[in-house]
Amino acid sequence: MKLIKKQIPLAIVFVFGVLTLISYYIPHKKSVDFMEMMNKWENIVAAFAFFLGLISLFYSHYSKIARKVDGWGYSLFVYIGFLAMVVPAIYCHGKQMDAAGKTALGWSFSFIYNPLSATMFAILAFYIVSTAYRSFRIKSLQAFVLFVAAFILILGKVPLGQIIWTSVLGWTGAGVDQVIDWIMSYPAVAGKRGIMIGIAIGAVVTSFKIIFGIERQYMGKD
Amino acid sequence: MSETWMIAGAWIAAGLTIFLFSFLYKDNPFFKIAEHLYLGAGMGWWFQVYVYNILGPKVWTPLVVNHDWMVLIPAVLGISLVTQFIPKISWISRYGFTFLMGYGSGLAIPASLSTDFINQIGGTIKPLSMMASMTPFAIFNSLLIAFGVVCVLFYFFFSVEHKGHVKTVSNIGIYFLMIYFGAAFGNTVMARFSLLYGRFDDLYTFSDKHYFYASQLIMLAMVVYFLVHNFMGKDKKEVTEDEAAG
Amino acid sequence: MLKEKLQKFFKLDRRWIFLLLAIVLFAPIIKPIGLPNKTISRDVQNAYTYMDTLAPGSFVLFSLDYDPSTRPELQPQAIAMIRHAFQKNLRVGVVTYIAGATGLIQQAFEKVPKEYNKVYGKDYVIFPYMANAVAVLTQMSSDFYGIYDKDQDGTDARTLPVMQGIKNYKNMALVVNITGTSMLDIWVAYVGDKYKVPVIGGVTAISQPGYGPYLQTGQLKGLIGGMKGAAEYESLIKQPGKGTSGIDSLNLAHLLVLALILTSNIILLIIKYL
Amino acid sequence: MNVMTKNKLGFALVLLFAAANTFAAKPGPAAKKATADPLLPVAGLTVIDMPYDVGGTALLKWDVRPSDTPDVTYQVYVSSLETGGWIKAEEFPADTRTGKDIDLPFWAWDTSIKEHAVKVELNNYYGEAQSTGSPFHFKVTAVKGKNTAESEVVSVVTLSNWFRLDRMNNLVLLLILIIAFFWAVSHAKRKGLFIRRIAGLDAIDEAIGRATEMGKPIYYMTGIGSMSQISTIASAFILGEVSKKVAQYDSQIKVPHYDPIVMTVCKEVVKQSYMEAGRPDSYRDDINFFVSQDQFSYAASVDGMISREKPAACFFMGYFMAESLLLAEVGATSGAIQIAGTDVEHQLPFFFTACDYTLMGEELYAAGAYLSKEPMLMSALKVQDLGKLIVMVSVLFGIIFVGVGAWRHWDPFVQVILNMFKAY
Repeated sequence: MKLIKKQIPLAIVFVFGVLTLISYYIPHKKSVDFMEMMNKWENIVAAFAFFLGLISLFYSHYSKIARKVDGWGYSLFVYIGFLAMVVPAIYCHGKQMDAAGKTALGWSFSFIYNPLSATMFAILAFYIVSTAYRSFRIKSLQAFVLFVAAFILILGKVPLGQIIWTSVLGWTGAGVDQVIDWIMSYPAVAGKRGIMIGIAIGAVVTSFKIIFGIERQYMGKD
Repeated sequence: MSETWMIAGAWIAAGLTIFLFSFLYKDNPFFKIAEHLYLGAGMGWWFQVYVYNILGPKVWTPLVVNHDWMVLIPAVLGISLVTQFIPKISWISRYGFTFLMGYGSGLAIPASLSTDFINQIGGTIKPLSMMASMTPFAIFNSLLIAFGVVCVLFYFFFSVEHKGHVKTVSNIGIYFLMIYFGAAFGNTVMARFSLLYGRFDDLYTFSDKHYFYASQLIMLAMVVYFLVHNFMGKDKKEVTEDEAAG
Repeated sequence: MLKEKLQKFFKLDRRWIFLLLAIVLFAPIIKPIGLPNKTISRDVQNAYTYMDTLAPGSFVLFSLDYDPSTRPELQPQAIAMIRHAFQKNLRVGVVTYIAGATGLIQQAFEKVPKEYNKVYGKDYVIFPYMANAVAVLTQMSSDFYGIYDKDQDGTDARTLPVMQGIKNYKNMALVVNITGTSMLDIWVAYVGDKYKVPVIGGVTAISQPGYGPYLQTGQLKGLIGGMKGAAEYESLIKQPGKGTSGIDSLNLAHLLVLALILTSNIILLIIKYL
Repeated sequence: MNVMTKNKLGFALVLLFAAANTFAAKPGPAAKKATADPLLPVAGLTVIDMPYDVGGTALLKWDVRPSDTPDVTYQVYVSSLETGGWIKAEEFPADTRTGKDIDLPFWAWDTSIKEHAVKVELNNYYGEAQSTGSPFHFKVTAVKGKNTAESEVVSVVTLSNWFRLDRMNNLVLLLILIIAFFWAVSHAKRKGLFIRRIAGLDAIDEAIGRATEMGKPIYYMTGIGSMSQISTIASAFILGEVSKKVAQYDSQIKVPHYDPIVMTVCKEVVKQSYMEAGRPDSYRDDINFFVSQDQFSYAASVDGMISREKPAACFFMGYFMAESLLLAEVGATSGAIQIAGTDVEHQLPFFFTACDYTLMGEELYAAGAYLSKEPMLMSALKVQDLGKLIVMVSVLFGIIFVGVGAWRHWDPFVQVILNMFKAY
């Protein structure tokens, strides 16, 4: 029992990990085909996993409705939203456009899904301002550096800011464009590169731990 | 697409947009409706993407039309995940996700080594290969990057206690991180504002007479709702206001 | 007393900030203010000049590859450039490799051609969305109609007056690619360099700095970056549009952020040292 | 390594020419004699299979001559037929495209400027299937004004190769790290392992304590990554340690998920933690629950939950994109202690400004070792430090060597260093 519950899954990790790893160094057609297949397999597994999520979602909102918990009425909208996308999709076979223009799915996309996601994304604009108001306070030298970098970048991005820079700091001879360019291509790159190298090495070691089965907490016990 | 549908669409889009924005003021039933609708619509959207782009062409067609039985392997691995719902045999789902983890780890190793490791070292030292034709300022800049990278890496040293010189160097590293964070933050502001501008522009479009003043009317309805709500629940108001203000 | 008041301002209900931001972003949409714009940047000027000096009747291929998420920045650029092309009586063909762009292209061509009395099929043509851009771009180098045998309405593309004499890239005077993805790199690498077709790009403000090298080497004839670039182009063709009102909004919003973080720091100083 | 490569190349050449000689015997069309300036056909034309690739690409080489001026153009023709069927594949000025222009490192390629080197990708002209494994013929024409001079015809069969010699630097680095890894893991000892303080992780206790005191839940977000992403794996590990503590304190934790597979894994992880903490009775299956697999609807729903429930603490560990600030700002306003950690470097600024503690990049991966103090994981951290040391040393010496080399114009030496630190 332990074999099929634990050893085989660990073997799967090891085999697929090593095969994927070595095919990076093998240019042969066989290895290219293998990677293509793995890619496809991953897509397919993920697609099935999506149903796992869908069932969980439906089940949890169904039980809210069935048990009539507080605000169960809202759960109905989950189903309405789902049908509003899926029914048109089935009706026009997943195509957003046809010869006559927008299909029903295209309509659902541009008047339901897109406003919702674009608005959620746009709310970030509000949050970025309130975060800036709260956290760009110069309480230490480090906070000062953070503040200055952000301030210059925000100032220099718009024409009005550039005009302000020229009239206040024009005598330095450095345009705000040049300053931004310098920050983005030197000190900021150093910071980013340091993080990236650290991440790369951390990712490699973590992957070793997974492939060689040293870290296996994710499998649970028994 | 007929005109009626366009106008209906405008009303729905304007409504959903304003409902979501109302969360900025405070949580309210309209936001909850939009939120739940979005939950369903989001899953619905991806449902049709998966069905028409993956399950159709990559599973159904190969299996039924081309009899490519290899596809059964990932399909079975995928289905194994669903055993999660039956606690007794939920361990079967391990077959599915261990495959993904193995594949992901195998992919991550060489990719991280090449792009984020070797190439980043190369990128740091390469500018100096122009040494002969560089201005002193350019040399300084290249050295600054190298110095910064080393300092930041010192900050990430785990098995060495950060005191004495190590502490000094890793502190300098923190300053480079701060510059990066500040710059990256400032650099994103414009893109986010543009997005918001886009939403407002849409609302403005929908406020046209052609759409029967969709934006204004919905906006007005929301304001009336909040006024009435505040007026009716005067006693409860204190609490919610304070909490929302945070 | 003052300190207490300031403390209170410090913990300002953030919803006031939200309201302010909404006002400064929304007001210019209703009534563009026309805040002073700095001088036209070199890359936008180059793009304008290149298009402006094309002979009337030249064929310009627009590859409009952006979806609703980058629309606010890129649609104004596209509209300004299309207007310019129509002003100069150039022939316009539109292709796209992003599925989400089709609706936006439709939107752009609903109004603009009418302003210049341009007729579909004679002065401009829109081709349907194609997946797999690299393959399509390579294919087009030998035979344009091998890929696009029909336009978006299903009409045989060869018979359209606008396509007369166009067989491949050699017959095109210019490619304009406006995109929020890496499509511009693909156009430059697979078409611009290989077949010596001039390429002009339009990109978001965030990705703009990355194209510096292409401009230096002349692989790009010009570049329009973000809302600012769109506003500059609009001022060049003397047709203020969404870019101009957009840059007003952005100007004000950025200043608002700066004012807010400055105030919060000044208050911090006063509380600390007074 | 250089010698080995040359041998390999030589071997390939011998093999190919055995096949090619049959065609080489056939003389190419005689060059038209130019009246004034004699334009000679190219000399020393050879063609081989392009090494280290999947196939379908041929590599032509011929000698660089003094007469290769910009006004001379070379045209490369390819054909799959024994006679005729020529297609023009390349055309370029004669003073360009030498061995230097092919982007391969010194250990895999002879970057000689004494030879022209041109790659011809056959699948641009012939089908994918045909371009590997069947014979192709090539000729090169020199063109100057109206004069042309055609070379003899050479032939090759392209192959699918078995090793990316150009990626040797990557492989060597990988092997060093694997050896170090196994050495570290097998020498893991309980004693004498030090790990520096990570403030964000020390705050976990504080956060859980606060939640227990206030009787409010803890929210733990695993991000929008899939289970194959390293940050998600690290996040699942931290979740294990956090939920162990939550179980001990008898506090409450909620884990809303974006990816169903991550949810599956996290259920196992949390269940085991509750068992290890000796509280299997407090474990409920709905600790982990699925929200949505759509980025922003996930953010909208979780925002709604946070603003309604006002959790005492929020954890954001894993892979995050634009929703980072959407979630963290709502958490901050609702008064939660927030601890974030991600390896998406461009989202770090937002977590850093909106959260109380932020694990930056690699710190997220180290968290597992830090929290569990398990010797094996702790010694794996040493490998990470070794990697950073390699970078520091490489950067230091790289800069000195390249700087001095470039200053003194030792070009080949500089190229050697640069090749070593370039990914192919």
